[in-house]
Amino acid sequence: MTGLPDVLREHNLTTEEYERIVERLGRPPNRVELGIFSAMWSEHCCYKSSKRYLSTLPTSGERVIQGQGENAGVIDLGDGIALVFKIESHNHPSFIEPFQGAATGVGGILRDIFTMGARPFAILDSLHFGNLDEPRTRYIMRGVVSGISFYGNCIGVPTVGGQTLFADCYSKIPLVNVMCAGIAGKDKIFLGKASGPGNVVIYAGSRTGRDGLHGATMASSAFDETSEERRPTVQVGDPFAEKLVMDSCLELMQRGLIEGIQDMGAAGLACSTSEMAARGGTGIRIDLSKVPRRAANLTPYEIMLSESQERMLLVVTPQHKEEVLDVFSKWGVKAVAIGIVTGDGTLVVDEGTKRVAEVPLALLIGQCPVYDRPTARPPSQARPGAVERVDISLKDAIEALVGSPNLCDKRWVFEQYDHLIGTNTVVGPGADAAVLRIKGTKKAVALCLDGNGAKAAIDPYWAAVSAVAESFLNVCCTGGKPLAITNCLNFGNPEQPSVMWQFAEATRGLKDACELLKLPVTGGNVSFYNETLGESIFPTPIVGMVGLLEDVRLVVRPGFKRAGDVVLLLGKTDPRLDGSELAGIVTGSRGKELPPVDLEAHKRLSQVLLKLGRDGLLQSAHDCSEGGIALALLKSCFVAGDGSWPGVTVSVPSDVDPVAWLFAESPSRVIVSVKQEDVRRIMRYLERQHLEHTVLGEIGGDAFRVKSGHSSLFSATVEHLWRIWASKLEELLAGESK
Amino acid sequence: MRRARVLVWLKKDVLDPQGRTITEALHGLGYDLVEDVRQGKVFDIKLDDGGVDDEALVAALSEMSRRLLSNPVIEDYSIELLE
Amino acid sequence: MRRARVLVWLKKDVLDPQGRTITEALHGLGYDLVEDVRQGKVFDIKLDDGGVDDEALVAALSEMSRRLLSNPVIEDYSIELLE
Amino acid sequence: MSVRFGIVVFPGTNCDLDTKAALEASGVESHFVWHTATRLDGFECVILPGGFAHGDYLRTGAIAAFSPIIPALRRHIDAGGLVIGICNGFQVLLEMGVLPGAMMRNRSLRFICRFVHVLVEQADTPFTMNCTPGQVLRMPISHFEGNYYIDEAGLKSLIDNRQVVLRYCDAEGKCTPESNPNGAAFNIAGICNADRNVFGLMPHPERASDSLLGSVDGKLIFESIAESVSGRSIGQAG
Ligand SMILES: Nc1ncnc2c1ncn2[C@@H]1O[C@H](COP(=O)(O)OP(=O)(O)O)[C@@H](O)[C@H]1O
Ligand SMILES: [Mg+2]
Repeated sequence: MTGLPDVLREHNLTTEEYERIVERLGRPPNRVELGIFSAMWSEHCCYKSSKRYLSTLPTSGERVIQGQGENAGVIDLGDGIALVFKIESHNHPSFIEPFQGAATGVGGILRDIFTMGARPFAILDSLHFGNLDEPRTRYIMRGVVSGISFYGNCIGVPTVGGQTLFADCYSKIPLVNVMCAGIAGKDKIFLGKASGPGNVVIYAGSRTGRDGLHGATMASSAFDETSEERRPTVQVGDPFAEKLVMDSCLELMQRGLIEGIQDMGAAGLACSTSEMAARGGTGIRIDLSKVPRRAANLTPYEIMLSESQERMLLVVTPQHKEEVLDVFSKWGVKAVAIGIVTGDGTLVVDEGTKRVAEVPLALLIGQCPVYDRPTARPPSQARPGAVERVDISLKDAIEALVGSPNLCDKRWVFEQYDHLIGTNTVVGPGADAAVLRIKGTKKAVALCLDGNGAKAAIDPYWAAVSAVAESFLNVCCTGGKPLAITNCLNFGNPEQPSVMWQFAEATRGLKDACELLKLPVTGGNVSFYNETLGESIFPTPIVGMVGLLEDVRLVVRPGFKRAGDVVLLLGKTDPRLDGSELAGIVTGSRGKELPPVDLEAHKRLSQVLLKLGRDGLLQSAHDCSEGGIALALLKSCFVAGDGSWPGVTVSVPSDVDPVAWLFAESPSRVIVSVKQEDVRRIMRYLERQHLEHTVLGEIGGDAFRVKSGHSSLFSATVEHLWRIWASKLEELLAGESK
Repeated sequence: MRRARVLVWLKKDVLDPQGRTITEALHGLGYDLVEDVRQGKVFDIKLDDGGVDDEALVAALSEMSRRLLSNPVIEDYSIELLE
Repeated sequence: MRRARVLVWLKKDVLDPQGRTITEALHGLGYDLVEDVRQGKVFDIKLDDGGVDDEALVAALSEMSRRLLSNPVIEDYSIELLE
Repeated sequence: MSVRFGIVVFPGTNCDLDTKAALEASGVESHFVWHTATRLDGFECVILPGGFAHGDYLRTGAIAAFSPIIPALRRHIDAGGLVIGICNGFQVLLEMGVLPGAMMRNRSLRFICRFVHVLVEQADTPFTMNCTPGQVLRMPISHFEGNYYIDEAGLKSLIDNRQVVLRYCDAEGKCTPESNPNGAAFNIAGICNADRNVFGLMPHPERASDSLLGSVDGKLIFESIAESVSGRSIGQAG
């Protein structure tokens, strides 16, 4: 017999939390109940450390149909169309089993989207890995990418964008954040509510096994030597099953047969039943003996907490029950009635005639603990200071950055993703933001993911502001008007004051940036405890932005188009290398300060960019971010065509250090190319708008040339640089397969 | 020269969507006598053992199976020396 | 209740890119005693034979293997009754 | 005569909606047929679209090749009706034995999604009659198993009978090893049967049927079929 302390440790509950349960319940919980509390009161499910910060984020806006609190956010795109979107992390499962962890991460976020009544139409992924010199990192990366590829490709949703970054701190725990967006009828949104006492509760999808027991609690504690043993049975993704579940659910919604619906994700049945009843202000009673099973001798505890994939919980009226079951059977999806909605505010779990759990929802959902954890600025961050001069030749700097893992071509990743299925992908991976048209309208949606942990490690506040600002600009570069964000906050152990300080700073940055740019935050996800053996990851806030193009024909792309076009830089360059990729690569340190973002100037730049795009004056637009002007120019050359590379000649102002000027990462800058004949008109407009701008040079030839006055500082064919850029990742990933 | 065979299977409690789908397909073809199918991987390995004894060979094969041929998190393996 | 095992291999003259990659990876890990690896599929099948004799069982299994479990254009199969 | 296409949908098929949309853009009427149907009457052309029928478990196309619809498909073929299998549909036709050869994993052992160029080797099929021989088309591929295998005798007979319809090539139309994305024998991207009424190809013409998406070359294929059936020009190329 194990003692109470062991039981609590196993369930990741504190003594105070346990005492609260006993007191409010009026008796000690039985083991099934304890399991349910453990899952629902885990960090992963109840946001106990983050809630007070998340509640500060702006959530309203004229286009918001559904803000935080549901399975996904919903915004209005006009014409009766709504966009449903959300991001999820699957970091811990991807560490344990990269392929299945990432695959089931995709499966989970897809369910969050179609459960709202939307057909998923795009996936984006933000991936962070350790150093590719380590075999284990290569193994994890290969597994994660093929897992996402396997699931997304099979179910038939295009993966259209994302980011792939590397830093040593992610070698113990990779970050796998997946965002999904779907399209729904504005008045056909379904919610995760169990309404109407007397309604029937239906379980649909795969059978229940022992998969992922304790997944939610695992994602709510750090890894240590004993994690190996606490490892849950790994969940295996079955995208084929999910496609049938998705298609059948969408048909049921189309036919108006559903009252409420939610996927079974983290904490499975325990979470979906109690959350649905709590949102509906009702109660719920289920009978576990009706639950379809895959494994023999499952206990009630295991059935309630299993995280078997590809399962949904539905609430339907008794009149519709048979019709609903018929639709599932046509699609070959297992579905059974397992309970009813009650009016008594209680979650009741029976197994046949035996009662196995009975918990008031007001306690389980309404009174889960919320913490105001201590914060403390880490001493290393107390004294900011600028990066010293970076000593490197222009040629070495260019070649180093073009071939650096963070900046090189990510084709090795995204060519494994079907990014074209759906025949909506107007701009796919490799651009600032992906653009997908909405069939039957003139509109298109722009989507992107952004965030930089290495910068957040220097200053979480300004890194969060930058992530919002940069994704905002990415969307504007395509001609899209930014509408809203979702976000995924990946942090270390919140019980450490320094981590909590990072979290507080990052959310403050998100809040300030979103308020000023008038962006509602319609949802997101927090992933704490990204830590192994006491080593935390960089604080890594990731922003998922969605925007709208009213006329898809006016889409702007990042690639240079035509010899003779003039290249302009919009925005102001502060030639300091603080926080820059170049400083990181050359000196091993990005310094202790980030360039701040002037959000007012940022807004002005975005408005100018959108106006130029609407007037059809932009041949190309690409924002300046990691790698500064140099990399932005090169990427516009690299992605220009299919096997042909236009050159460009640029002039560096005579009064600056060329390396610092070309590689500084000051925010709020965009490189555009325009037709010769439009230059004067555009310049006049920019002057009227008081927007700082520089003529950089002209497209032509086949080389990337940098001049200062009449002297040439650098010249190489674009094709030569492209080869370094395009082959780097494949080279780094070569080697034994595990 | 020796030959060895390594079989790799999903662990018992891990979902095997392939096996399930194949079972259903066989039923669809009328093979009702089939109760269940599990699909695994098999590797036939030619070895130049340089005179090592069986025990050492199996040890090497176990190591390969653990490190490369199987994924110990979700799979089990078994080894057989063929000749 | 009976159990049978079906092994499916690429035909000898069909290039097996997976086997080659695994051989190279094993060499990369230092297992120089490995000369060659071929990867195949294995199916373990539980059967409710309803008292049919072995010959009939093997006949049924051959038919399943030919029709579904293997693709005769590129693959060969073999059958083993396990118990 | 109005042309009607049937689009067969297996559980796991996922290019059915895209295919229908592309046909609509070419002015062709089409209808979905669920795999449990047993008749294909009234369709001049039947499309087996791309996707992952039955999850591609076991082997691509293997389980779909035994669907209830398959006998009707064979009757349609025997009666001279047209059939086009795109990507997964091509794999199903190979598993059915209607087209020779088999699909193996891509040489790189990775899934590949990208635009490629293919050379039209045969323009005298109902599927390519609007192309010119030697024309280079740009269309996307998106598959894990597109590495076409056939033994030497089989390949010779394909070539002799002019059944190799599309081959992977570079932008200039040269069929080089570098322009072969998946290791397919003889750079084969698409073949037809000896009677020239069944066509299988790995590239996705439905994804190259709108200039907004980067290519309209795929329309040539749908319009060829429609025209060869109806004997008149429909839709607008380009
Ligand atoms: N970083 C965040 N910013 C804003 N809202 C968040 C954030 N993290 C989580 N939320 C919101 O909290 C709620 C619960 O999220 P979550 O438990 O991840 O949803 P589920 O697991 O059901 O998909 C959601 O409405 C989600 O949008
Ligand atoms: Mg959810």
